[in-house]
Amino acid sequence: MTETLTLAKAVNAALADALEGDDRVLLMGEDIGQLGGVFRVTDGLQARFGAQRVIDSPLAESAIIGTAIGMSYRGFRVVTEIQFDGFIYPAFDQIVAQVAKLRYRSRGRVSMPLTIRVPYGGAIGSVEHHSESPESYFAHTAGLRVVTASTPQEAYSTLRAAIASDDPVLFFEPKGKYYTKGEVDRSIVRDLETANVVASGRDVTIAAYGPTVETALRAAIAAADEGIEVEVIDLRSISPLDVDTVVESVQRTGRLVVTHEAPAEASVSSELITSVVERAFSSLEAPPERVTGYDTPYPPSAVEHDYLPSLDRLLDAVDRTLGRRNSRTELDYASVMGAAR
Amino acid sequence: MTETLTLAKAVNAALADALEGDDRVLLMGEDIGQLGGVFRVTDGLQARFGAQRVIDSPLAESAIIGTAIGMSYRGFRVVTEIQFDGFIYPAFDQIVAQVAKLRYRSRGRVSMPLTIRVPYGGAIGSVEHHSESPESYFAHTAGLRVVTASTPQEAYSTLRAAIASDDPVLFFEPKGKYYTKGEVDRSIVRDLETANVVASGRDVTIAAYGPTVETALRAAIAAADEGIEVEVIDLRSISPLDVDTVVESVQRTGRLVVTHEAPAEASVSSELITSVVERAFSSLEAPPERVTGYDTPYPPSAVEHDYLPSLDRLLDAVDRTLGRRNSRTELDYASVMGAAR
Amino acid sequence: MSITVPAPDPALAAGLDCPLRVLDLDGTRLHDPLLDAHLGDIDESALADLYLDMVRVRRLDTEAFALTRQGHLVLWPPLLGQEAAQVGAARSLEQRDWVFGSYREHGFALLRGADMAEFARIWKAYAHGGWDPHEINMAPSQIIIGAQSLHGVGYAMAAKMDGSDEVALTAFGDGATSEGDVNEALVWASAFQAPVVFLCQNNQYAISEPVAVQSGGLPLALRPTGFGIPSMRVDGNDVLAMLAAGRIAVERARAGGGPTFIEAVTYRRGPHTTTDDPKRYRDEAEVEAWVAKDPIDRVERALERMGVDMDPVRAEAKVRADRLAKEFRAAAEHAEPPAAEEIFDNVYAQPSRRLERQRAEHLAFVASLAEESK
Amino acid sequence: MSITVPAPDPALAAGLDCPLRVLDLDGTRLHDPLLDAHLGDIDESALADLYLDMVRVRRLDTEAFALTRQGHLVLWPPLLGQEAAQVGAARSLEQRDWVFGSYREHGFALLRGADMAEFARIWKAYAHGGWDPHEINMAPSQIIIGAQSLHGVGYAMAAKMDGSDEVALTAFGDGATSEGDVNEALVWASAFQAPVVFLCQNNQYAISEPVAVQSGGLPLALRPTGFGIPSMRVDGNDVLAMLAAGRIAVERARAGGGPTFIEAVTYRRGPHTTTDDPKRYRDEAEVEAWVAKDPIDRVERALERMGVDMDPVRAEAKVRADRLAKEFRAAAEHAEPPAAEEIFDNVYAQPSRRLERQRAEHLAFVASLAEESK
Ligand SMILES: Cc1ncc(C[n+]2csc(CCOP(=O)(O)OP(=O)(O)O)c2C)c(N)n1
Ligand SMILES: Cc1ncc(C[n+]2csc(CCOP(=O)(O)OP(=O)(O)O)c2C)c(N)n1
Ligand SMILES: [Mg+2]
Ligand SMILES: [Mg+2]
Repeated sequence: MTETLTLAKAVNAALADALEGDDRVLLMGEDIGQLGGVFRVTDGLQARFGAQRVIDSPLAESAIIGTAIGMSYRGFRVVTEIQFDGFIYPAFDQIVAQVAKLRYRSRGRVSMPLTIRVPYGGAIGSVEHHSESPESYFAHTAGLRVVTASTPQEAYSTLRAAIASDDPVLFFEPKGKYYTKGEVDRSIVRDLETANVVASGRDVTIAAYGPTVETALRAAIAAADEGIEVEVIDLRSISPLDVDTVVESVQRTGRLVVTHEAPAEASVSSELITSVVERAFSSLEAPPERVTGYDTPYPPSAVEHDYLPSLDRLLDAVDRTLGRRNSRTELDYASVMGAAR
Repeated sequence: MTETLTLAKAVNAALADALEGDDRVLLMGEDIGQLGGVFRVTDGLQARFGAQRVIDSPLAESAIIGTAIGMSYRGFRVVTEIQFDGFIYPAFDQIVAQVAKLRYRSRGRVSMPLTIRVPYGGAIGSVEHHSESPESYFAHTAGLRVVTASTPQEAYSTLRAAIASDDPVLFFEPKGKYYTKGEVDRSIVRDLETANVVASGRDVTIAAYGPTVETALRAAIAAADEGIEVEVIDLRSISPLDVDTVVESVQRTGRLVVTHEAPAEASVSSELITSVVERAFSSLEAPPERVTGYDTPYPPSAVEHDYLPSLDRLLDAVDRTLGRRNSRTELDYASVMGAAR
Repeated sequence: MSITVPAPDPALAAGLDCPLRVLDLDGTRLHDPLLDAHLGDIDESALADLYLDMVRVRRLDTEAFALTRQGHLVLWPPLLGQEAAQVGAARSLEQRDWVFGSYREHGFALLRGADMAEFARIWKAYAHGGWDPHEINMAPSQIIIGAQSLHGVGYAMAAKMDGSDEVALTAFGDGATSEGDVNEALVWASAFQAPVVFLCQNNQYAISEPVAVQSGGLPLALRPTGFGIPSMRVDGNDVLAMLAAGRIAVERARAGGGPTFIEAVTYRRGPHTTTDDPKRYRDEAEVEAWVAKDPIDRVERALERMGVDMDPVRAEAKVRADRLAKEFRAAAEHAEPPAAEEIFDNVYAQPSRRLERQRAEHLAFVASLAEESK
Repeated sequence: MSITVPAPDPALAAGLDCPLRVLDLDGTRLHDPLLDAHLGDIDESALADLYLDMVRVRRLDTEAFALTRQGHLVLWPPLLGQEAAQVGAARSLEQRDWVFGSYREHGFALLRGADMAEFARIWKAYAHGGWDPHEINMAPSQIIIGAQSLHGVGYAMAAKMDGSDEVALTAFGDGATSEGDVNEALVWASAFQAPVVFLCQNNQYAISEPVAVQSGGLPLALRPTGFGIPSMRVDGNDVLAMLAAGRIAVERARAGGGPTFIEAVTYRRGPHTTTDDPKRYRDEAEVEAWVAKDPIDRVERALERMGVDMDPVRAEAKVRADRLAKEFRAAAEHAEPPAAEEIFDNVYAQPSRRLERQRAEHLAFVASLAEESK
């Protein structure tokens, strides 16, 4: 049975079903109870499951994660919410030095089946700290699984898998897509490591995740008009990456564009490109391209559309991989780089 | 005039000269005063400059950085110490959301001429959290400069440059090399963005930084025995990377090995390789190789030498880039990967 | 091994049972020995000035709120109801002192002289920062809850190191008291006896969460006492009490007496921000009860009781508030959006080659789009 | 608007002026109404058991210290001088309760039954964790200062949610009180009335920094009172006082009375760790003064005063301590080092393809080295 849900409602449904199905599942975060979250993602859950299982917490991210760790020792599966991407950093130590390491440190004796939900990404016209994409920090951290979703179905199924997993999972929710609707079949089960090929093509591969998957699909449609076949891969898992699927695709297309909203430097796209180069170097017919946020802090949202990956920037990158005329064809770096040298 | 100093003493000398030269320079950190730091790097500085300028702080990393920010508003140039790599995470929010962004946020009106000293790296036989290499997190963060040093001279000159810079700088000190001696000329001035070619060669380029530079140089010597010329680049600046210098080298050698102690995933080596591929794809004769820490938490130090880049692992990677027989020549991945699928 | 704890001076934890107040709801001037000593100079004209300040602050707030509803600003966190807390505290400072506040400190920004045209740009999402911090001695507004408290303490430590008698004030909300940073700020302020004033505006909510979620129902002003920091719990809707408490704290700091914590007990009558729906978590009746404690009405009544003819005062207030509203509206409506290229500015003091490449690529990309659409 | 603060029950902030003590330095049994009520069952034999515990803990510590000097362990953070603080508190718990401590909690580990062979492996850097947490109800030792305090509070919240009367104790040092995490732990414990015991072993130093650097000279036991958490400042070298304080805290927690904070005023007589040189920051005389307050001597004297023939007790203690030392030394000398391949184990519950590739590559590399050296 399928139903039409927004991505936000799909998350809500996954949380409700997890709470319903396992009484060791708990929700904890700021404003998630009475208010139902600033995006209403947890709407109705406290009323339905009680304030003991859907906990409005004090305003302290390190403590949200730190106390959830303590609860995990007692066998709870805590789903914590960090209200916005930009507010996860106070919890960084508890996430990278504790959550990520407790299984390792205890040689498998302590499980941290914690899920950390983080609405992330931009294009929502908001103010500072509300539009960031911090996933690369966590991708660099061994011991964490980092996943995201591009559709309501993926949100539902991936979040269920995250909560069921005995590994700690950061579940990044593309907040700019919260109100996107789609069909959801609650019986579809997904894992935490496999990428989806969401459009097939033989000329260029675009690997995307979360909010950029839709843009990539639009790029595939636009490119098709010019006779270019774009294969689009929804990575789903940001760490570990499903490099196999991307390599298999690149072996066919010979060309790769990786896109995400996060800055490029030492990021998920750096990793994916390097991994593909390591394993499919001889298949590559052009250097892989990145279409990402620039290496600046997230700008004022008045100009965020210049900062974020866009359809046109993706198409331009596709053109670059194909050696077609593109925005950099006549770019003379030497002449424009006065300031930096 | 040169003098022979250990790397630790070179850092001490840089701090002393900075304190001497500018009375707005302050030092702040845990145990840096009376004790002179757990590595004695700040030995004698409190006695010489007073407890007002070499401040033993309470035990709170977020506050060390947060109060240093406040002091920066008043024109101080604060050199903070984080006692060990693994203790920087409680300060993560203040570093990535505050220090890194204040210039941007204020449109250039607020400067953060802060230096954050961090002893990092392994091979010291210590216990958990004392041997990490967290630099990739900061490389991913726009607005920060991230530098390191491989010799006493570089430590002296780079730290002086860091303190003099109006940008916030993370200065990663390779603690495993603190007792390495070298000649130091205090008049040598270095910038914060240029890599050094420390050995020339035309077959393979190894890019290294901090503690791995010495290993890379040893690899160059060992390879020379087999008639292979290795060019070694000491990156010095981890962010931004001096991609130009590496590209120029790879254009000659066609082969690249990148090495650091930090885990590989979404790291500085991912970035460097991706950047080089973007700009020197057609020069590459083999896929670039990484020799890094594995994607696990830092292991118990009894086995750290298996985890860390070693001379043999570097030489093996050099062999791979040259298509020579190497450890993976007969590796059949499919047959060994039962557990993960 | 015995350590003697300083005798609990009532002035060191005043108002815990009942917040300090010197203006009653009906405008009666109440007497409080602690606060009165710091209000000797407040005559009718000084009180009228505070009235003018509050009216202007409120007008700025309501104008901005309306502008947001009309689509001219992207977001606004209203301070309606908190005018006395901000005006009283702000007026206890000198201009040479520094303020480190949150996103709701519009009153401080206005009174310290923030350029309204620049200020409006923050809430249009045209800029992250809205004034020159070094011009008005106020750090950019802070969205990361509590982070600024450490900056305030650091600034105060630096002022002390300089031998200056300048003071830092850091403002934050009730919710912020749960964050590690605010507590570390208390540790450091106490350890270094930093000349800092902690102003906690307890407006009863952190978004939807009533303050009891943070504190378990205890007064927030109790907290600093455990760090050895003197504390006052003040009626935050009483501008005179806030002024006096601020002065006590500022004078203590200037004189080398270290930090003070002020809990201003007040109420956020509007939504958390313009995107919030407070009906989901509180009753209209609760809001009404706080309307009756309005900080501005109270001063009007006090001035009347003092025999002041309010008509010219109100008229003057209206003129000045209108002028401010007009100025702010014009700023909001006509602000120049940033050029996209500004994305690449001010990341580093010393531009990096990496970023200059990205700038060049971006400009080339924009040019290519323009080309195409020709 | 008035909130009533709970009347300051002396039991809620006891010992601030002078730490609570029931055993004087010369072994005299002092009387303290608060503590005595919880020591009714402590006869000669019970006190002798505590003595045995302390002797064993000390012996483990000194043996490990020696083993480090001899190169069998890589590092050791000694607890010499803190035996009473740990034994008293540990013995106030039931085995079903949980402990979340730092790297210096060897006393807790021993008394809760940690396997010594596994324990030794931590300090040989053979393993990060040294016992099965679910077997002895004690989390792996924690090096990140203060982080475990939140884990303890979370565990206690979970126990309460389960309707269990189990209790969590979290132990940390004086330095840890400055970290945001410990303060957030106090906020949460207070807000949720978690059944948790905060044990702060104030051993006067955080590495080289005297406790005054953290607190500005105020007793650390003052801190929790600002969070509404009852607190006791206890002579941490008095095992009976520690036991009684622990029992008060544990009973309160079990009965639904929420958290309690205990500051154990004690002294770290050894270096911070075996790599530290305390001569750089403190006088020998200071150490000597604390030797005179030795926690074990004091109990010996008390037992003697009670008329106990100490010879057999001492003999028994020696036998058991020797046995423990032997067991630990054997463990330290003969522990099996980890296989290098363990680097790749236990990163994930569900192995990842990425890491299995790396494992395969590493094994191939190791094999190739072996090949070469043939
Ligand atoms: C570190 C962090 N966590 C969460 C948020 C989201 N957030 C914004 S305002 C707010 C409530 C703040 O409450 P309070 O401190 O009482 O200040 P008020 O808004 O009432 O003025 C929250 C949770 C944030 N901005 N920063
Ligand atoms: C977050 C963090 N910062 C710094 C350190 C380094 N460090 C290890 S022990 C220590 C002092 C701890 O003092 P205290 O809390 O009093 O405990 P004690 O060692 O005296 O038992 C410090 C600074 C650390 N382990 N973790
Ligand atoms: Mg509030
Ligand atoms: Mg200590």
